[in-house]
Amino acid sequence: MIEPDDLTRAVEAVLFAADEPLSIDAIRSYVGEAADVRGALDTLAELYAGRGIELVERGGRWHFQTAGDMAHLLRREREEARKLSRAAIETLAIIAYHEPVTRAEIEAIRGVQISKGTLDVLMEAGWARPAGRRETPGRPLTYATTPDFLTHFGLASRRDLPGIDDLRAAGLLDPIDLAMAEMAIGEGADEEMANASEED
Amino acid sequence: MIEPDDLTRAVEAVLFAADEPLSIDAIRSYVGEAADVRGALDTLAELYAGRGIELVERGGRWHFQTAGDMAHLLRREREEARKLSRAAIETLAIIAYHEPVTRAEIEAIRGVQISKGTLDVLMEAGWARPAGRRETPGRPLTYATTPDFLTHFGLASRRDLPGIDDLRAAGLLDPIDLAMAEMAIGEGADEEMANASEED
Amino acid sequence: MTEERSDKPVAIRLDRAMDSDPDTLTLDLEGWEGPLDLLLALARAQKVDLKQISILALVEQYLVYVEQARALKLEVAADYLVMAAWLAYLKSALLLPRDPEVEPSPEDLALRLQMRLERLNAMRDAGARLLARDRLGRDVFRRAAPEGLRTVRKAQWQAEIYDLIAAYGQVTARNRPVFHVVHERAVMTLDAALERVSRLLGLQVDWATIESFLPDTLDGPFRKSALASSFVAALELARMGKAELRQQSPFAPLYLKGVEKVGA
Repeated sequence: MIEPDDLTRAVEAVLFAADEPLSIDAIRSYVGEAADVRGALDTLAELYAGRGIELVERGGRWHFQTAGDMAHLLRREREEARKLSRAAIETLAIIAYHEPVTRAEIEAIRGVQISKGTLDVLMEAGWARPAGRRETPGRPLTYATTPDFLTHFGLASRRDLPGIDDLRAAGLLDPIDLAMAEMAIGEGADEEMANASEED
Repeated sequence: MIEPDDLTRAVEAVLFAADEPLSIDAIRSYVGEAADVRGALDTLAELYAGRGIELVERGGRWHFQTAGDMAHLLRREREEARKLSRAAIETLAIIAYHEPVTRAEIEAIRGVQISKGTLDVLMEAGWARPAGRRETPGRPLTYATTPDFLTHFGLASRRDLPGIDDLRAAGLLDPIDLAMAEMAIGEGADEEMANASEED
Repeated sequence: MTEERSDKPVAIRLDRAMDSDPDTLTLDLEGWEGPLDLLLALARAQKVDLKQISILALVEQYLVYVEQARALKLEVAADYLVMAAWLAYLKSALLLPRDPEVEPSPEDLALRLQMRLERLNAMRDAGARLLARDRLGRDVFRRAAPEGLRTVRKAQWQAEIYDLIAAYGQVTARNRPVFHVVHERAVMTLDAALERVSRLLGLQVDWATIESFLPDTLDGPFRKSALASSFVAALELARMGKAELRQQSPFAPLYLKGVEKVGA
């Protein structure tokens, strides 16, 4: 068995942490100009042969990648984790704090209209659900949170949500947040159009 | 030499390709529900021991990272993440060692009020979170650390917190008697007066 | 490590303060995070294990410190003075013959004070040790460009509890002043209108305007609600064959008449 010496370890760490393939010169800039990087790369290639990770060279630059025959494990589905849009997270927060709540009430509290897609996303995520009709004119549908909502957010019950006083104490009602929120609302308009698409 | 079998290779590839730490259950969802993932992880940990890359467990989630002694080669000077204020550091330590802990208890230990924003900073960093309410009068909200806290500070679990056993043995982590704290220190003084400024 | 406060003996700070220009005083109570912080710095200056500190000496140092700050006409926040008063009391209680009536005993109080200092000290050290660890993204690194995994579920929506409560905080902060609740309004429900119109139709032989079916009221919003509900009720009755409707032209008065039931 090959015993990785310190240089090999250093090259291994540098390649692992790099955000792009590195040339031998680039590797030297980390591990020392005089280093036998080529020798270390050979040692590493041998160490990783037949493993789940392999060391590969492309056009004089080196990087690690997952072994080709493992690819089927890694892309079983095309979907990616998606972040909730600002509109969706605000809507979810309002539902959680005010449930059962109608769409008109959500809009009154947010001060901005919500698109149909926003509620759809929350229901698709399994965090919101229709919760019967309000017995008022028009009998509007109300919304509430689900048990999955509590599970996802690590809450034993809705009573565990911080109250207004807690929010204030944590600095979440500060004017600075307000200014940021205002900015975000400007962006929010487009976002609504895009039907609560993920942003990052 | 340990000959990595196919499962070990698969677990290695999945962890290597993942962009966040994975629990054993999460790994199973890629390599097969019946797999002995724990055994494969043990094999891998052994394979990587002493190498430039290590397999580590943080709060039940696993990931690869560069070895600690490579820090001098890799440390990125560019943006040293926003520095934490002293208040934030102490608050984080108190939450970690005493969790779940209320704001009043944090203040009792520090002897000053927590300024707005201190908890906010810790929650925004993803290191602290609300952890339900204490079933005492007023039902105060408690705070605890997150899995990301363990990941960031390189702790396998809270038991690995530096010196926690000694502190516990010395009684320094006993529940805080708020009434007693107030009697010993003149906290009754007007809140505005006690604007013991926490600098940021 | 962040702004680690100097642990140099406080006496030096004081001396420097005494013989320097009053404008550049280093004796600065604002530099402390409250009385407990100052006490801890004084205690650490004793250079012994906190378990062995002399509480009496500590009290004395604190009182001198605060006294000098006042002599230099520095503004001393109230909580420092409250602490000073409490420590002065503790000192005298420790020195005078013990009064067995007084609970808790001064020794107990001294012990509790020492315990509080130990607690704070422990957490301060713990924070420093945490920050000195190999931290991810600073000392140790994950792979910078992972291929990424595809989740098995189709769209796994992500959100953190912090995002949720922060969003609510922002919504609340944004709209709180202008958030008003609509009070309950007087409305005539469709059921009520249906019942009323069909009852009145039975008493009416001739064509009559829909307005004549409305209740006598000066309440404008209620009248509007009654008109809307009665109109819908009229349509419903017409659909059931119990009423006829007639209107000469758009926006002209709408007339209603009951249909005589055959064989009734």
